Amino acid sequence: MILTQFLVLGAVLFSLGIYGLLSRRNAVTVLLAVELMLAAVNINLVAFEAFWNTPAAHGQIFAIFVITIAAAEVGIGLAIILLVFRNRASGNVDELDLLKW
Amino acid sequence: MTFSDWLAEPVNWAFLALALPMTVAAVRVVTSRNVVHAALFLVLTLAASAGLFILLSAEFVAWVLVLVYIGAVIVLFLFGIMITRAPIGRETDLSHAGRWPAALASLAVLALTLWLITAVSGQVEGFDGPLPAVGVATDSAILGEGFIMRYLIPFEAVGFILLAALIGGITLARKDLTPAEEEEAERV
Amino acid sequence: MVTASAAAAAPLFLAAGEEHAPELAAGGFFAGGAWIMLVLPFAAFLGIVLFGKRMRKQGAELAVGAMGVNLLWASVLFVQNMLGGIHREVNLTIADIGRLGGVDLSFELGFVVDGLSIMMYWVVAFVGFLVFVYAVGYMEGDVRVPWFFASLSLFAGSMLVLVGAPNLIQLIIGWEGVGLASYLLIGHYWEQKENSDAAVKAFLTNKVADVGLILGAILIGVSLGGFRFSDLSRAAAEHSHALEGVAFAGGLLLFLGAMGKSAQFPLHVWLPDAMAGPTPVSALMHAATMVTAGIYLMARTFPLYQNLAAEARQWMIPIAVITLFVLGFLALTANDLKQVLAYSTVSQLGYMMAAVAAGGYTAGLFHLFTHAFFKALLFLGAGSVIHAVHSNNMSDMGGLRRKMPVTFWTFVVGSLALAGVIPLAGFWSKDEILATLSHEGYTAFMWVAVAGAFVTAFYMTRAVALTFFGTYKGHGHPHESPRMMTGPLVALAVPTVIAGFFNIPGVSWGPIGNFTEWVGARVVTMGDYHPSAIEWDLAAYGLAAALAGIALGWWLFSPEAETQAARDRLEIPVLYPLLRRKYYIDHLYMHGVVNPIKGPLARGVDWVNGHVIDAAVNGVGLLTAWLGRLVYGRLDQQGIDLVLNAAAGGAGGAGGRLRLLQSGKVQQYAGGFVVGALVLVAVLVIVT
Amino acid sequence: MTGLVPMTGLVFWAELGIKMAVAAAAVPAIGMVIGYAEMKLSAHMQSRVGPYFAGGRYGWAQLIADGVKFIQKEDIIPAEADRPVFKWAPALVMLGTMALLVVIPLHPSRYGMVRDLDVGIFYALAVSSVSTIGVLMAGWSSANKYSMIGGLRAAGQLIAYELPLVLATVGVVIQAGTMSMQGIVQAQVAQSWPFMLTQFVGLAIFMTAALAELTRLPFDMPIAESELVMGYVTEYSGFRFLFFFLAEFANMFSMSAIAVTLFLGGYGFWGIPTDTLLSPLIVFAKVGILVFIMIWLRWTLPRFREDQLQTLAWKWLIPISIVNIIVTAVLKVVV
Repeated sequence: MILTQFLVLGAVLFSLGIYGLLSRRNAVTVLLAVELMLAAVNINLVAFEAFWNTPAAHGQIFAIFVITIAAAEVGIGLAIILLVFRNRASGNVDELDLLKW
Repeated sequence: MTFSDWLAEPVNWAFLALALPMTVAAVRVVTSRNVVHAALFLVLTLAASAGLFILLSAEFVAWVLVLVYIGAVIVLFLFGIMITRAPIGRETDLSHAGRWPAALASLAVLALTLWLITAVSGQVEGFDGPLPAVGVATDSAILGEGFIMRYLIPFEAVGFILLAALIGGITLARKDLTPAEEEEAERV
Repeated sequence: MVTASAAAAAPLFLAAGEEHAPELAAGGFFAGGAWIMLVLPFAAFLGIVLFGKRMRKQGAELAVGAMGVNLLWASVLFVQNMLGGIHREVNLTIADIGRLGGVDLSFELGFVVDGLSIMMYWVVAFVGFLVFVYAVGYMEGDVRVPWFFASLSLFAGSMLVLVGAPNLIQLIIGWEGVGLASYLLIGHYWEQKENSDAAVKAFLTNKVADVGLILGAILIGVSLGGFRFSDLSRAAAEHSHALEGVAFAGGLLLFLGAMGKSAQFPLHVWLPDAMAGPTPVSALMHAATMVTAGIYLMARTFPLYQNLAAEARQWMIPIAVITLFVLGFLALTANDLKQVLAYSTVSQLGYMMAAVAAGGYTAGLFHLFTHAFFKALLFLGAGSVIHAVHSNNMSDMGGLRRKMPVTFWTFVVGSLALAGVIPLAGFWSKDEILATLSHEGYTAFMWVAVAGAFVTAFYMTRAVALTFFGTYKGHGHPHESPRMMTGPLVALAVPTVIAGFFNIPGVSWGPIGNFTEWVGARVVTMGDYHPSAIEWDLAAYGLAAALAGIALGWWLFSPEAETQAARDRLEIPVLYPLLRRKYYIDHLYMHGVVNPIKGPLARGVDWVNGHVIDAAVNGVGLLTAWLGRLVYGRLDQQGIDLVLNAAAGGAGGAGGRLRLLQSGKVQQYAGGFVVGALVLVAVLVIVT
Repeated sequence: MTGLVPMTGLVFWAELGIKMAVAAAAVPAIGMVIGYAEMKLSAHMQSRVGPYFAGGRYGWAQLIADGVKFIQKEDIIPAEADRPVFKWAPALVMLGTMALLVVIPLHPSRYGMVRDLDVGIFYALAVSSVSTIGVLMAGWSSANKYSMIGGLRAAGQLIAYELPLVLATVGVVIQAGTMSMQGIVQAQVAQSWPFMLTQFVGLAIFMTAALAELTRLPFDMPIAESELVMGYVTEYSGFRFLFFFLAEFANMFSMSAIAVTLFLGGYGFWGIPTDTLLSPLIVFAKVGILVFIMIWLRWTLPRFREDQLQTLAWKWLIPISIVNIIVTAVLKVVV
């Protein structure tokens, strides 16, 4: 195994995540795409950790941080979506344009 | 290293066996017409990435991923989907008209990243060599020490963020009761 | 990193002028497990906070139970220490503080078991236990009972942490814990403004003193290289060079801390106001916890004062004597029964402080010991009376001796002990203080102390007469308190009678020794003065003063005299208003500290505002107006307007187009973000 | 230090494959034994006889007959159901169950368990959470209100009780100083008393949470017959139902086995050397006790209300288990 294969895989996943982030209408699916991007980042972090092989395993520690923050982000994100859905009976991001000038 | 050399290594078959379904599942996450299916494909993607972590000897991270993501985050997603709307069958309008610019942007990101990888690969020593750390699982004690010694402050900060998220989630999602309903709730 | 250095300190003795240091044992299981006493009240606190509301007695069981265990534990230690001195010290290094003043300091927790701390453990546990039991009856049906008992446990626990502290840092932790708990308890009935004011007053007054304590701790810690009392004592006993320079300053700063907690003049103002809390709190605060903390600190650091900080003692004795005499007078005019007792506490604290400052370590502690019993007794008795008549004012009382016999008799015993009548506990301890003052050459102060004894006896007689004799002037039908409350009274009356016999000068009780030997078990011997035989002449002066006070009080406030008339007879023109207004000290603080901020300072600021700033502003204004006219006429109308109109038109047109970008759609923004990031990365790559 | 990583060499894979096959085969066997025990025990607790005729005596073959019956039955999929999700849900539940079995130590040798992982207990908790997804999938895809509500209830319940389940094990991990299952058992064997004595709070919380994770009475709101027909399994029949059925009983076994490993000393027992063939029997005996208690509770206690269930988890079990962790950690440092 070499580093490049993981980096390429991460890049592909990250691009797919960006595509989903920009193209999906449903807010939940947008969040799913964000999770995809975070997964790509985690793969990169762990792969780099395996590459540099630091004794303190910084890459893995950061991957765990990312996972934790992602959990918090999903919690808040879903709460917001729930609130929006309750108020507007729609979970589509492109209909949420109250801030439009 | 040529591609056939690479393929001769059995561990790379394992990698392919994980990475190819993973990519397919990731594509389905962002293109599936059904929200629940998208979430379930994300489960597949994450399970495969947990497998990759095990290949990379990051066993603890792999199980954290399973426990936190598959065990909790995705369940939360499904929960959220089912509470907001859970139509069975396909939805026609999951992606909107902006999908072509979005595809363009993501392709640009992909191109830039791949170009960066190739550009850097020549400059870093051992970039094309086998990964040194693979073969011995990282001792979880090292991670534990990392968390409470060197990364203590980020660790506490993350704990604080989780707390804030907890409170925020409750505050956002709870329904404001009318006075009559509140009375009702108190009586129960 | 936590490293345990939990070894029993071998009997480390340095001859501080004395050759025969007693052999001290490390103590057995009970000494090693003394930390349990420190932890139990906190466990009770947590338990009550979490589950108190659901328990039958609202959590009181937990508080009483924890205190009961502590009492048993402390009693075993007490007996062990009687039979042979114990010394053990355990330190756990919790964290490194870092380099301060050229030495590495660390934060340690632990506990110390020696003569002094065992005595304090026992007093806190004994008085605490009885007060807790009493409070179960007293607080029945009150508001927030669980929280009350939780705070009470916190109070006792913090005091034990303070008493058990082997170093200054832990002492400060306990010290602040005591302050916090007292704040909570004094303000227990916070619905009334004056109660929460009293709590704030107590807290703030103590904070002033705490500054001294903390500065002193830092000073001593830095110069000594550590905060441990044992090191401090040893260094002081050796006349350590490191300490010589800072002894005076450090000693005075620590004394400042002690002044706050032990209510020495002029920081005594919080203590009488602290009556706002429920009576059991007052009993605990005045007898075993809180106010004894300052005396304890002085006793713990006694070698410093004894050997190095002699100049500091010259400052301490006058303050203590002022406290004991001048503030005792305030009790004469107080109408509130608890306030009488509060001023008597202040006065008695003055005695203790005077003794310790004069070099009478044993005498001060012995008075602390006996005072704890009879002051707790008096407060609980007062609480019993208040519980019966629903008023704090003695003008609502009178004639209660037949209605509440148990309370009456125990209160009289307590009063006589406080007045110093032979053979009750107060007589012996006060006598030792007089002997110490006399021996150390403070003859004038000794006479003041004798006069103080007269005052004490007088106001206590007054309180007893007004409360229990004459005719009842309140409303309703008072009756004796429940057994839950009279039980502790009787239990406290016993040591009030007999505690004095444990330290009759020159008398030693076979294998168990006497009080002097019990508190003598310390890391270094104290070398203080204590009389070797009863000094009958001094004892006679003290006793005569006390009897004279009682006689005068009885004459003035005899049962036939109605209270108001009796008080009127006492209203000496200048003195009476002075005392009624507490020497105007509260006024002084109000007008001397608070009003300079409110009044003159505000006026000063106003003047500056009106004259300096306004003038400047007006000047600038005038200048600007002139400039404005110039600019408007010449530049604006003729030149700028043209440019501006063009710019505005352009901005309007551009805005009209640009606003299309603000679609409100989050994904378009995200797309912009992605493209922006791409461009940035590309630029970065190209540049590098 | 062990890991999944050094997987080179055919022997390794062959051994692993055989062990996995044994674990997979164990699921139906365990399911049948426990299922039969439940039938008989519940019958006796209600003064009935229970299965009687099948197999001659005591109705011992009842479950086999039931199994054959289930497999023969037509596999009905509702017309409105989301077919792939509906089909995969039981498999996922079963996967979580089987994956749990591989880390239960029966014997100190390397043949005593499939793999001894450095983070064994963590792995067990992680994979046990996978079944949650299966339950949600089943509930959602059935196109049935009852199933849907059952699935939602299950998700809420499983997330809520996942936390005390994980937190309750932390005390043991702190005390043993390792997360390896073998290591935890060895720690108990070495000190010659099980962690049950010090971690009794943890054991109580763990078993309560395990009952809830299994959605068994008194925590069976997701499949409450009187309210939701059968919750998320309403629409299942035939061998897919059998999967759910077996998974529940096999999960009872594996949860109890984990509790035995963590709290009851695993294969250790006073006076009996740990490396004999008795070791697995000791584990099974201890598991049997816990399983019996679970069955007993099921036929004794009434069902909780949904809000009481959440209250129990969030307001009681989680705070208590956190306090337990703090106390254990403090004692570990101090003592």
